[in-house]
Amino acid sequence: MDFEFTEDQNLLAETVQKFMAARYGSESRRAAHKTPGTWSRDVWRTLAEMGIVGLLVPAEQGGIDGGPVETMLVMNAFGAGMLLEPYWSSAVFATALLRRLGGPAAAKLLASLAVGEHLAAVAHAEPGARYDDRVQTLARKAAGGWTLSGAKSVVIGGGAADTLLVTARVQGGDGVSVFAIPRTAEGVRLREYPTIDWRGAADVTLEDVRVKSEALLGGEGAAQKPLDDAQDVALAALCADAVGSMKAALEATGKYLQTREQFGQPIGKFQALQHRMADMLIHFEQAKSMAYLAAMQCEAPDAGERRKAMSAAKVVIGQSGRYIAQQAVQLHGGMGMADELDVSHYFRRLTAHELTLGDTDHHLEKFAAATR
Amino acid sequence: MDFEFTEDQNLLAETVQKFMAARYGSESRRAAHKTPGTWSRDVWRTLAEMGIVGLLVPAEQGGIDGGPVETMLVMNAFGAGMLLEPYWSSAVFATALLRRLGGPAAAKLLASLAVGEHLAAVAHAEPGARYDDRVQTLARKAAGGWTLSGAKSVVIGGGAADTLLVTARVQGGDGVSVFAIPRTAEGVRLREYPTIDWRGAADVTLEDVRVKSEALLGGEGAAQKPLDDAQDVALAALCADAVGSMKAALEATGKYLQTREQFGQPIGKFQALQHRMADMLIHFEQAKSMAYLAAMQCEAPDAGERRKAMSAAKVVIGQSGRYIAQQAVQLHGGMGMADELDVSHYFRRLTAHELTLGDTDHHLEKFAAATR
Amino acid sequence: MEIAFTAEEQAFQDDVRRFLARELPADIRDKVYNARHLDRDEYVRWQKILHAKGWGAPAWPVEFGGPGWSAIQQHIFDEEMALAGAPRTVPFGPKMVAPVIMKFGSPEQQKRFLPRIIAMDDWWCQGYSEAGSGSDLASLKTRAVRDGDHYIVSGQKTWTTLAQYANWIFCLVRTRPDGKAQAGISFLLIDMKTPGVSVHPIITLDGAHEVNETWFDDVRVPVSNLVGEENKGWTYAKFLLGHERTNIAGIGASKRELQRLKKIASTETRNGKPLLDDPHFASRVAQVEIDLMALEVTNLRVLSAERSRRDPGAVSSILKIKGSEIQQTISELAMLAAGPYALADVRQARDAGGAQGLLGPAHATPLAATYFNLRKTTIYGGSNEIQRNIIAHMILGL
Amino acid sequence: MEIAFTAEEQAFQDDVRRFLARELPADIRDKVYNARHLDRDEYVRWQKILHAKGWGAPAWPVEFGGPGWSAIQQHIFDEEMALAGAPRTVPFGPKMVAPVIMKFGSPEQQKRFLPRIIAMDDWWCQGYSEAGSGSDLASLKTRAVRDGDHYIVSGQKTWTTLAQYANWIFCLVRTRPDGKAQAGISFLLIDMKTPGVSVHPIITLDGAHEVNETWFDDVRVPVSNLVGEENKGWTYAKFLLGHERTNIAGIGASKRELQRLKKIASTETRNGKPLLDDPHFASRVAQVEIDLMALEVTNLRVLSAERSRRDPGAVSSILKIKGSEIQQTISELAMLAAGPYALADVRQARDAGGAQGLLGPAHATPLAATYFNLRKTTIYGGSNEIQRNIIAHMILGL
Repeated sequence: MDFEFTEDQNLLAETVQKFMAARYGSESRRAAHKTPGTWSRDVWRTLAEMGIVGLLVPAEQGGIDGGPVETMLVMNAFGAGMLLEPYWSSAVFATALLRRLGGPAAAKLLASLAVGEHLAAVAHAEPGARYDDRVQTLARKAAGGWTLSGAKSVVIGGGAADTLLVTARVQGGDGVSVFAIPRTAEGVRLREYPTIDWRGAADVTLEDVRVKSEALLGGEGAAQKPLDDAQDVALAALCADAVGSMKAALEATGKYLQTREQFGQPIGKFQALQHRMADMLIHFEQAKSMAYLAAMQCEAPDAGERRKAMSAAKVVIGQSGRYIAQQAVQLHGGMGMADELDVSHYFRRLTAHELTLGDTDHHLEKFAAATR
Repeated sequence: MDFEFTEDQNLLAETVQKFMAARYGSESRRAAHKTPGTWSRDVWRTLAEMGIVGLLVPAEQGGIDGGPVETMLVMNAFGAGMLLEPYWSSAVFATALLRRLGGPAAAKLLASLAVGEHLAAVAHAEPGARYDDRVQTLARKAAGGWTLSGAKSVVIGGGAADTLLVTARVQGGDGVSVFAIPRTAEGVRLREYPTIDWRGAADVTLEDVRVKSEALLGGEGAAQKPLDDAQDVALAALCADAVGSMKAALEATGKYLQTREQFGQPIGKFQALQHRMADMLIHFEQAKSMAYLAAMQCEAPDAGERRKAMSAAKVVIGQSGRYIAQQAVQLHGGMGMADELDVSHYFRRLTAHELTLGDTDHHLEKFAAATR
Repeated sequence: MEIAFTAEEQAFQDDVRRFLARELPADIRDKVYNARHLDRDEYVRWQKILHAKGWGAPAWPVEFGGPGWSAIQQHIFDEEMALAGAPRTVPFGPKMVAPVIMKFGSPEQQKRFLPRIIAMDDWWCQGYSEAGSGSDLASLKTRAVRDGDHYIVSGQKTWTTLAQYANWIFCLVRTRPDGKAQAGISFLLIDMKTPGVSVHPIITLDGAHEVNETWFDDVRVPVSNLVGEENKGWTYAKFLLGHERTNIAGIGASKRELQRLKKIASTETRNGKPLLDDPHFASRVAQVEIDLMALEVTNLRVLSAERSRRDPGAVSSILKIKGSEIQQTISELAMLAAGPYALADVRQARDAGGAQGLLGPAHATPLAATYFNLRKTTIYGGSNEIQRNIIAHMILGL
Repeated sequence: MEIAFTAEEQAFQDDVRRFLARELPADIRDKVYNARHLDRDEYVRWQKILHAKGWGAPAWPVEFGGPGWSAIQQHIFDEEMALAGAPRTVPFGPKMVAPVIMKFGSPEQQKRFLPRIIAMDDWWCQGYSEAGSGSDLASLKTRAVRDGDHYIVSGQKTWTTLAQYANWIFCLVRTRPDGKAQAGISFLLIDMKTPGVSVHPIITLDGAHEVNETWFDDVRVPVSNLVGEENKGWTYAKFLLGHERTNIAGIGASKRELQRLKKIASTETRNGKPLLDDPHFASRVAQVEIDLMALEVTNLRVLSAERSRRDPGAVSSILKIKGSEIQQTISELAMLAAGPYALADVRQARDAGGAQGLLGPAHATPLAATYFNLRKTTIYGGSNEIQRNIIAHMILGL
């Protein structure tokens, strides 16, 4: 048992933190979100040059073959600095899925992702399915390839993606398959919009979209396990992002309590507010612990243990994120409501996380089912 | 719409409060609970002379024909003074049931209850049934009467009762029936014990207990509605008892905060404790409102509206009682743990209420079902 | 004791319902039902309809144009308005500055301002808070210096709600810089068209422009716009605070929003069933519905006590705390009910012409913004922390 | 980063498990599993078994008879003990007075007391709190006046846990009445058989006799029983407070009680199904299990930081707050799981020979009493309010 980071890991964390401080201040983020859904290809290229975009890509495809702990450290920094670029959706979720699907087409895609010129997004959830795996998008065999029809909703990073990794059922077959579909393919329609935390998402409709045979990644009907595995990697990364935001919101609130004066003293001298901050800290420490656990367990071979750890992590992250976000705003008083202060942005980002990959109730139920 | 009490009601409340203050001090209650399950026939007779025992008995049977509002006022005082006598079980629950069952045998019993020489208890819940209406006790027709067999668990006031109002199913018939069974009947076995708040309860087994025809009260298989109606009257009374205890616990805690000094000042000057007390008061006011509502609605003809109000009341009473009891102990510090202080007794009584006639979760579910 | 309304109260309720069914414009009602922001004109249009009926200011005495209703009638009116989807009353004119003018203003001020308030010919906003003085209001710094028949006002007010629509503002200003903070404050009425007044938008958590900073740069205000006596403004502010707290619990609006939540939760599905039938979610909805039931009774108890002229105590702090918490909980549950669809940002969805452009249901888009917006309810009007202080000091004697 | 134990740690864990399976008496284990109070002899019997194995004081240095374990080994040991149903360590001797004697006591005191502590030949209790000084410990009033080679001690201590079993007590006493409160306190060891010492039971919320008042009526204590220097007792008390906080989270015991809760909830039924399958109840159990998982990782993080000699901060306050809340929640859920059966008072049930006399299941009877008893956990050892003060001051710098 060991909770220490390696020297390389510490170095990675520092590097990303420094990058965020230097290139990604509050001002440039604010400028970006004046044009909703906007992200910077410049920032993306820099992250690619630093090797961060290819963090989870195998060395053979030009990546640096990092693991969940490295991802956690990077996401901590992105959560604290509220990165708007589609890192989580492309460099974590889609990359993890491609890696687990395997095969030459996926390898080729991974290589193009690593250099930062190409982006991908997983298009899995469907209208009305809520947080459940309910795939009704249909793939039919056609001459020299496949024809896909269906709809995908709230595809995070969908607008930025050059390739959509679309889950579908093959007509007459069992199980879920994944198809790599260029966003420019005929019959693909994207409706882009910003999410409540100014990242981008898209609703996608597929109308008789024709793709070649090699668009099918991994075995036909064999994508459920790769998808589950990649989702857990993405979930761990999301937890780490949330913990980064929580820490920053906590620090901002602490600073505000120390400096804001009312009734002739810093409001941090009021015991009721001190205890609120203490509870926020307790929530934060518990969340941090669960982000650690999620990173350590998201690739665990024992599916039952992994399910428990991942759902437990999402529950704690959800509840801690909610408490810290709400109380950070509350303790800032009127200023907490102002878009001008970062604390309102952390509130939005933490709320967005609650609505991603299953909310607290969803995972509380999954956990209960896994421990029964 | 009107939340005022009549002059008579105010007078009744004062009378009972005065009685509790004079005859039922902390000391005499403590003396009583040194012998667990003990209650005083003396106190009972006095309450009978005052007309309180016959509060819900019709005037024709020598009672004063009171209603739920009068019951609420009386139970407020009993909750504040923590009466140990089986008033709720005999003078409220059993009396309300007898009244609703009707007929000459019930009328005779009511008359004997009103004078205070005779007590009754409803024996309804069965082992393993939790808080549900699941009656497996069986009544078979026999020459000139009935033979009953079955088991009843945690019959509140069972040990004090001269007559048990036993719910049973008639063999081959539908629905629930109520039988008046003398505790001395052959085949009746009572195991008495005190409840966690020093009132008495009993587990009852019936082995081929033979009773006469007139032991059946109300129509055969027709007792479900009278039982439901009486349970709602009893539930409203229980809410009022709880509100009385909450008020007293709140006042005791307020007094303690004003007098107990630590770090050179009354601990009531610490803002975190002030806010805790404010939350306790909010809980109390909400609980008081729901006890009012329960009293006003427990005899409402619209079953749906009544179900909603009664279950909502039990939920609020349960949650408020829990919060106030726990925080009253917590704010008293070590002293809150001492049997010597009344606050620990309020804690026990409020806990007992949570476990009676369905707990908070039970009623939350019933409410949700009633509003769907 | 009787929970039901009397026959007279029921008849009144029927009257109000009939009026609302007939007179409330459908376009306004739909906006309210869907939690969309109203325009200035929509507020004014509705107020003029109410005023025409003689119901423009339910709480005002008859002499100033009020309908002469009892506390319970006012409660019934407020609740029916909210349930029907009528716009909330913009409180700054009729509920805030008007009672002060009635009680402390000169006959000239009463004659000049009150008729224009009830007809909404003027839109008022409130100049109390400053950047440095939130909960500690008495530390305010905006100065008013006497210069002949005028005060010269300089300073900045913040959180001036809907100041962008307003042509008048009532302000607390400092007229004596020394001595006890509370003792040097005056209550001033300022025409916002006066040179030197400027309004600067504040964008809030929900992305909306609802509040502002209002700056005063050597603004000349006639001395005739002083309410009551100089340096007595703190007394008037406290009067105002204690006076107009009806409907502080917001029962009617919460009931309407609860219905909306249930509608959403019966449309959305979980594990193939309506979300409202999911035991988890059902119990959360049940919990807030129960809390609201209890608060409604608590509110009625206060009304009843007011009617019988007994002091309901600082109990309005309780109504404020629970009322705001319930509002927040309902809005949060509605957002959670919509699930991933709530991730879409409302402004963009609106730009795309409502939610039609997206795959999700139409009800989903404004939910997160409403949840964000209502975080303000535990902060404004005396934060819930301040309310707990009040309860501890005033009711509990701690 | 690695959550799994190393091969060495696993081997150690196996050792401990084998030992416990072999040596823990079944009668004691059954009492612990059923949350019944242990007798003095049962505690002593088990401690002597541990001591014979060389595991009598896991945290002690080797020189005084400790096994020389790492922090993680101690953690593994504590957890396995709790899961196996071993009695909790009575902390007052080995975990409280012993470290003070090791650090500040004379060689004579070390030789005299430490071997009898590890062998449990002496039973120690703690004389800190007084009726007037709870959270504000430094305001204590028990006096010790020098008289030749003795101190004359007079005063009253309260909340002396299991003093009815103890033959020694360590006390904070006032040896200088003037000056700063903290500066006049000394740390004294008192033989409870000395004339003038008397123990008076306090019955607690749960009806049990676990704590006492201990009175000192002109008790003559040899000066050789003073630890360290006169008037330096506050320093030693603070050292003690900061020193022995391992296992403060009580993870092992909570895991055991969670298992018990699940067992009860799978026996009890609701709507004809096991209660544990009821969505409501299942989610409550899941919630506390998740909180416990998170606290376990937090606890391991602290251990890991201690091993690498980085300061874990005032984080033990976090462990104490969450640990006690989780204990309370589990005990409350267990009581609720038993439903109406939990209404039976445990003492009476015990008098009737366990629960056999009643119709309910055997598991139901002690549940309410355990719930009552554990209310103490958020009060003692520095109430959770005091812990939040510590977090605010020490970690957050407020």
